[in-house]
Amino acid sequence: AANSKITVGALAFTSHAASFVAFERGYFAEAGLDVEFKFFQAAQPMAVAIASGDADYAVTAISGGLISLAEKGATKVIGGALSEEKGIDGQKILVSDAAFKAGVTTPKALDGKAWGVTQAGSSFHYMGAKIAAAEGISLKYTPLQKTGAVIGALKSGQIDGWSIVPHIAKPLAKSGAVHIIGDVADYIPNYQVTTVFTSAANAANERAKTQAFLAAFSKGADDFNAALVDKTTSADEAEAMVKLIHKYVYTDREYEKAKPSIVNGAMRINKGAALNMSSVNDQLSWFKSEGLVKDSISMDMLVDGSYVSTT
Amino acid sequence: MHDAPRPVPFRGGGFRPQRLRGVGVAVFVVLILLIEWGTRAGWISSLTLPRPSDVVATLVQLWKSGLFFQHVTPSLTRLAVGSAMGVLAGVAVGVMIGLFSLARAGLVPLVAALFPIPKIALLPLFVIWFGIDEGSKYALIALGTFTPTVVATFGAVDNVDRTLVRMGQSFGLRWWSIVRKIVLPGALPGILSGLRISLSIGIILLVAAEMLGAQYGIGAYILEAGSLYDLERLFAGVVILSSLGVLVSWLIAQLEKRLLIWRS
Amino acid sequence: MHDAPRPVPFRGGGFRPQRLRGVGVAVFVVLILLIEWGTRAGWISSLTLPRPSDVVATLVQLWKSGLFFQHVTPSLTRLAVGSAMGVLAGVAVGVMIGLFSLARAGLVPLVAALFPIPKIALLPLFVIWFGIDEGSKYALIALGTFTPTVVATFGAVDNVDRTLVRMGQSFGLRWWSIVRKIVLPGALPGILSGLRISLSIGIILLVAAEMLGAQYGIGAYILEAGSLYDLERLFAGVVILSSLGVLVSWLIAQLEKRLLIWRS
Amino acid sequence: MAHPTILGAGMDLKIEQLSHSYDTVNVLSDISLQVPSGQIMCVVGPSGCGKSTLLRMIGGLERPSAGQVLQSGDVPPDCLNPLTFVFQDFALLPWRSVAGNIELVLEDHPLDGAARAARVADVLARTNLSDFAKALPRQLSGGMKQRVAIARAMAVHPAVMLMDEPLSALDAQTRELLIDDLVGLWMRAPFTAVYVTHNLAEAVRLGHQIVVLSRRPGRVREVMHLSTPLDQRSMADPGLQAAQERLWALMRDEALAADKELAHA
Amino acid sequence: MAHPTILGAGMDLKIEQLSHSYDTVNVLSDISLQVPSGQIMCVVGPSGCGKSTLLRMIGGLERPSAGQVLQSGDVPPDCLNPLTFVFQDFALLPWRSVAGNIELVLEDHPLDGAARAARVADVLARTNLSDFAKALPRQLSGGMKQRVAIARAMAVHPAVMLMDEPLSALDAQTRELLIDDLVGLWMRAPFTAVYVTHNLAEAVRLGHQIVVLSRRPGRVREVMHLSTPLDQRSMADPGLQAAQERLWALMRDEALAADKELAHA
Ligand SMILES: Nc1ncnc2c1ncn2[C@@H]1O[C@H](COP(=O)(O)OP(=O)(O)OP(=O)(O)O)[C@@H](O)[C@H]1O
Ligand SMILES: Nc1ncnc2c1ncn2[C@@H]1O[C@H](COP(=O)(O)OP(=O)(O)OP(=O)(O)O)[C@@H](O)[C@H]1O
Ligand SMILES: [Mg+2]
Ligand SMILES: [Mg+2]
Repeated sequence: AANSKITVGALAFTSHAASFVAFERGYFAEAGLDVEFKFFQAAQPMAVAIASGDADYAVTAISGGLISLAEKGATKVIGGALSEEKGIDGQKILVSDAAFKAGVTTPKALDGKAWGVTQAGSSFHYMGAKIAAAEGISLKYTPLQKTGAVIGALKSGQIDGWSIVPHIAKPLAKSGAVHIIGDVADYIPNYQVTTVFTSAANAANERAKTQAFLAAFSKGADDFNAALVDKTTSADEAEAMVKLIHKYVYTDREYEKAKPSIVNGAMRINKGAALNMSSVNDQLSWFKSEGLVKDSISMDMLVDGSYVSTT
Repeated sequence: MHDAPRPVPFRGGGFRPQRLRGVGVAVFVVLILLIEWGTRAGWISSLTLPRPSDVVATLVQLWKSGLFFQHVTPSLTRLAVGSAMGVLAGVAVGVMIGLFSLARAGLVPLVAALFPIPKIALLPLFVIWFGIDEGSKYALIALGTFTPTVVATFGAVDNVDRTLVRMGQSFGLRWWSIVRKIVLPGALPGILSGLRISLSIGIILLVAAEMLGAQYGIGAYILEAGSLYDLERLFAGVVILSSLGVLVSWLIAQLEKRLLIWRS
Repeated sequence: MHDAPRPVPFRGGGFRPQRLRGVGVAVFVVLILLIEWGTRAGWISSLTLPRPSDVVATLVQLWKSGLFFQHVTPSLTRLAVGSAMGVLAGVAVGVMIGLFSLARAGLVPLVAALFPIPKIALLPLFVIWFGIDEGSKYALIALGTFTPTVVATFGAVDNVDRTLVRMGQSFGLRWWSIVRKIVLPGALPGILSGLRISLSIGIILLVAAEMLGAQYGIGAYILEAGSLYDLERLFAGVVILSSLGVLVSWLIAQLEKRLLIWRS
Repeated sequence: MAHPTILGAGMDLKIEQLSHSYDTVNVLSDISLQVPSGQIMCVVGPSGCGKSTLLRMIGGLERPSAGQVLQSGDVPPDCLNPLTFVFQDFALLPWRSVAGNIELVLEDHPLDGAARAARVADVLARTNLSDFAKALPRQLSGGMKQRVAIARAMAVHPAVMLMDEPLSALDAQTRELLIDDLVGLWMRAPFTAVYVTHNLAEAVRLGHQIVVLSRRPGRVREVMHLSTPLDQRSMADPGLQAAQERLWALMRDEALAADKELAHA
Repeated sequence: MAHPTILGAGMDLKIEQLSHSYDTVNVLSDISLQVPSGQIMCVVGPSGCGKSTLLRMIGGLERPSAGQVLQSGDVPPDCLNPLTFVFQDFALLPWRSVAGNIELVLEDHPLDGAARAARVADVLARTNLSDFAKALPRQLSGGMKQRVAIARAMAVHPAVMLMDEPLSALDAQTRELLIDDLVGLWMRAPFTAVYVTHNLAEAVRLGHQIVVLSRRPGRVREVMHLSTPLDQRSMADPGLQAAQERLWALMRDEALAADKELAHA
């Protein structure tokens, strides 16, 4: 696959760092891929863009939209990216100050409270549902479309609870407007948060290109994990990594201000883009049980497991 | 060299649209059948359009499960309350602008500046101002219907025949009598045709209004379907909104027939 | 008992809006000063409204950094291309509806059904149909401007004085001459005033269009500011859109002055 | 039911050195006239010479730039609106029935319901409109609409009727019919009127005095007095024909010039 | 430049047992008439009796339900539109200048630019409009607009002019002026015309024959022939006065009845 042009969809989040690293350090070029990034505001349009052929590869959470598109034969999950892992700072459960003062200090106390989600079938919805199931409580899901709106609603006490990646959760908690009352990892162990996916056509017909992409992506992930997750590299290397990521993430902030957010936001990206099939299966079952996607969809339709190691 | 008498050739007619009943329905039917065929035969991919029969099935399902009313009722309430607020305020402000030079000079530029502001852009603010519940939804629809109503109303007041006003003055009618008995009834046709536009905008804004914190409502239903890329439900919702628009416009036509029998 | 001669009392006047220059500007200035004072004094919380001076500073900053044009140029391009497509198609279809009974019977119900469909609801579909790049943005704005243009155009064609058409026929003018020299110029005022509405809607739709995969553009700028709850930038963007709306409406007024000097 | 009082009893109008300009356009210049009670004064003049403006000033709808309009004599107690207009385009409210249009001008006055209904019925009877009380204006021909407007004017028992080309929106035959009606009304109860018209035939049929205005700025060029009683004037009366020819000779050139004038583009 | 041909040379019109209904409304019933070449036929009748409908049928703008309109005789070769209308409301394109409005009706014919310009200049000169060639309709008074419309009609060198109340939108004085113009034009080059009007004075001034229609459904009640040459007819001519009085006597009751008719609500 020499000099194939590909378009990679991305969000300007630290969780997409593996692609940025692979691009900046030339891993994509070495693999013969001429990569162009296409940035999105949210995960959902990215899935649609893969289906429409506007993007070739992307990394994002499994959403109802992604599954529906897979059911229509448009997209395939081909690998795993971000995972929850015990011991590494993962997604946090937040409550508003008002709810906290009213006694919601544990996830169990969220019973009957308003839980913020962007859209039905988003990962926030899944997390809320899993927490509720584990605690035996019920939540009122409030769709707010954008993470910004969820943050606004949480800060002003118009919703009670939410879950979000640590680099957003921690600064919010520090400001005192919200409180962290738990970890998502406690409720959804080995949660496969984000996956690598592509169009069904790419997965079936462009094997070489897809493999090249995954290989370069994994190399980027390894660098990232070493520098910021496992912290096995020198401080200089970590610094260089943060600088590299800062080119894409928090670009509107000065480096000094952006650095802590980037460092805090570092969660493990699976080695070799390995995919946690049982987590994916659990997510799919949940979507089906909620009636968000058609019952007829199977794991085979959603996942092409032939590219990476699966567990 | 007198020719034989011959009839005068006909050269009139045309340029007067005839009513052709049934063609409208036929176009819809043909279009739907075409899409049905295309989606079944496969030359319209399932990513592009849903199968019309599936959309109908979804609608039937929605109706049977009782969810139809669960979605339509809050939407109608929001539309009714929001546009009632917007239209009433709009008519009041429009009449003021029509009657008082000071109101006109002060408010017209403000309304003109307000008009091209996209309401979705203000959603985050509305949440802070009016909360995440019904308040912000009413406010959004009210704001969206307010500006077109103002523009239509003051245009209608301006268009009231000034000789009727002079007539009122020449008979020594009081200012308030002139406003009530001449200006307002005279502006009614313009206000009603403005209402048509305002309510259409209100319906369109339902989706924007239900972006924030609405679990039920046609807009919320459509948004959810969109985020799940569930085309059947998306189109079912669009069909409902579209029918709502046609219904509202029919209702206004009835209202016009009632209130404006005096028009020739 | 003849009384002494006395002047006839005056009872006319009024009901004719006077132009009061400066009041419009004054209202804006007072409003802005009030908000400035309120935000400084603290009785308007910083969550509710940004400080106007900060908004101005943001605008200045935007200008100086050159980002202003980076955002405005793509938006203007989208508005121009999209609404050119929508308006041209709309005028063509509107004229057809105005001239041909069959087109009227078939297309009017279709347009009426299309009108109340909220364009944001169709965003996911537009990506599939037109791609995520400029295509879907043009298409969205084109669709949004299409329906109001159709309605305005066929209304304008209907309102062309039929005695002028009969005159053309009575002089044996060809059908196409009548359309070109009588119907189209006669419909022009109505089409232009429809253009005003269509372009306002086009501006409003910029935000919706730039919801999808736009890095630059006023709509994208506003959306980003909204999601970060950055009120200064949100209002800066809104001010730009609002000015754009006022500008477009002024341009159409100029166009009307040029093209319609023949109106009394 | 007979009309309760003789219309117009006792009110004279005097126009003193009246001039008027709109911005820079001088419209009327130094007009002095007298309208004796119980007589009809016709005002004729070329287009745009300020006839309507003059009438609006007499009726208090506009303020003259200079000069004044004086009324003297007392107004009968049942007169609700001493100076009452009849307009060229009828000025009927299209959303009110014939009776409703007449009631409109009574509603702001302290009349009880019975008195109001009696007045409406009275004027409808006098203008032969009783059968049309419930009709809407859009159902009426132009002639009938103007009859309703005349009935409305009479309902307030005016001291002076101010009529601005009341027949010029009607077709020629209806005009004939309405002239007869007006003559009939005046014969039964003489009213004071200022009657603006373009139509010289109308002027010689209805005017006790005929005021000829010059082109803009309108000045009084001539005041012609006609003594033939109104009911004895007929279309073919040679005296009136001669008067009409004389008026036309006076005005022809000015009418031509007014016609050829280009509106300020 | 003199006009190239005598207008209307050689074309006669014959209306044979013409009847017409709109849906259920019977408008015209069994009309038979003849319009000899070079003469003006005036049609009078009460409102709504179908005069305009009749004229539209003569001009081929509407198809009669029964009967036919026949033309005989040859059309001069430079005649571009044998049957040419002049409308009550002028029907000028407001966005074209006076000259542009006249050019409009020449543009669809194979005339070269010079011939077209010559025709425009010719008719403008004959109607004294040469100074107004560049004016827009909105700048003109009503009388001037109708002169432009007449010039436009003459530009196609019509065989027959069909005039539907051409003067009734004008004020009385302008009407007088235009009657004089029309008489002048006819005297210099006699044209054939069917002239519909409400105005009996106009009819006796312009008609060689005057057709009186009854109320709807319009039937021919009388055809009056006048032999006084057009240029010798004056406002005060006793013979014409008598003719006018006779017409009015014929029509008065029907005019009254037509006036009182309620429009179908
Ligand atoms: N409100 C106004 N402002 C400015 N000019 C006016 C106004 N009203 C009338 N005029 C001008 O004043 C002149 C006299 O107008 P007016 O209507 O009194 O004439 P008129 O004699 O009634 O004309 P007509 O015979 O056409 O009715 C005209 O030139 C008109 O353009
Ligand atoms: N297109 C039409 N459809 C139905 N009815 C019509 C139509 N045109 C005219 N009429 C009716 O036919 C009758 C005659 O109309 P027409 O205009 O020929 O009368 P007219 O003699 O010219 O009247 P006027 O004196 O008012 O000009 C009227 O009652 C009118 O309402
Ligand atoms: Mg006047
Ligand atoms: Mg007619």
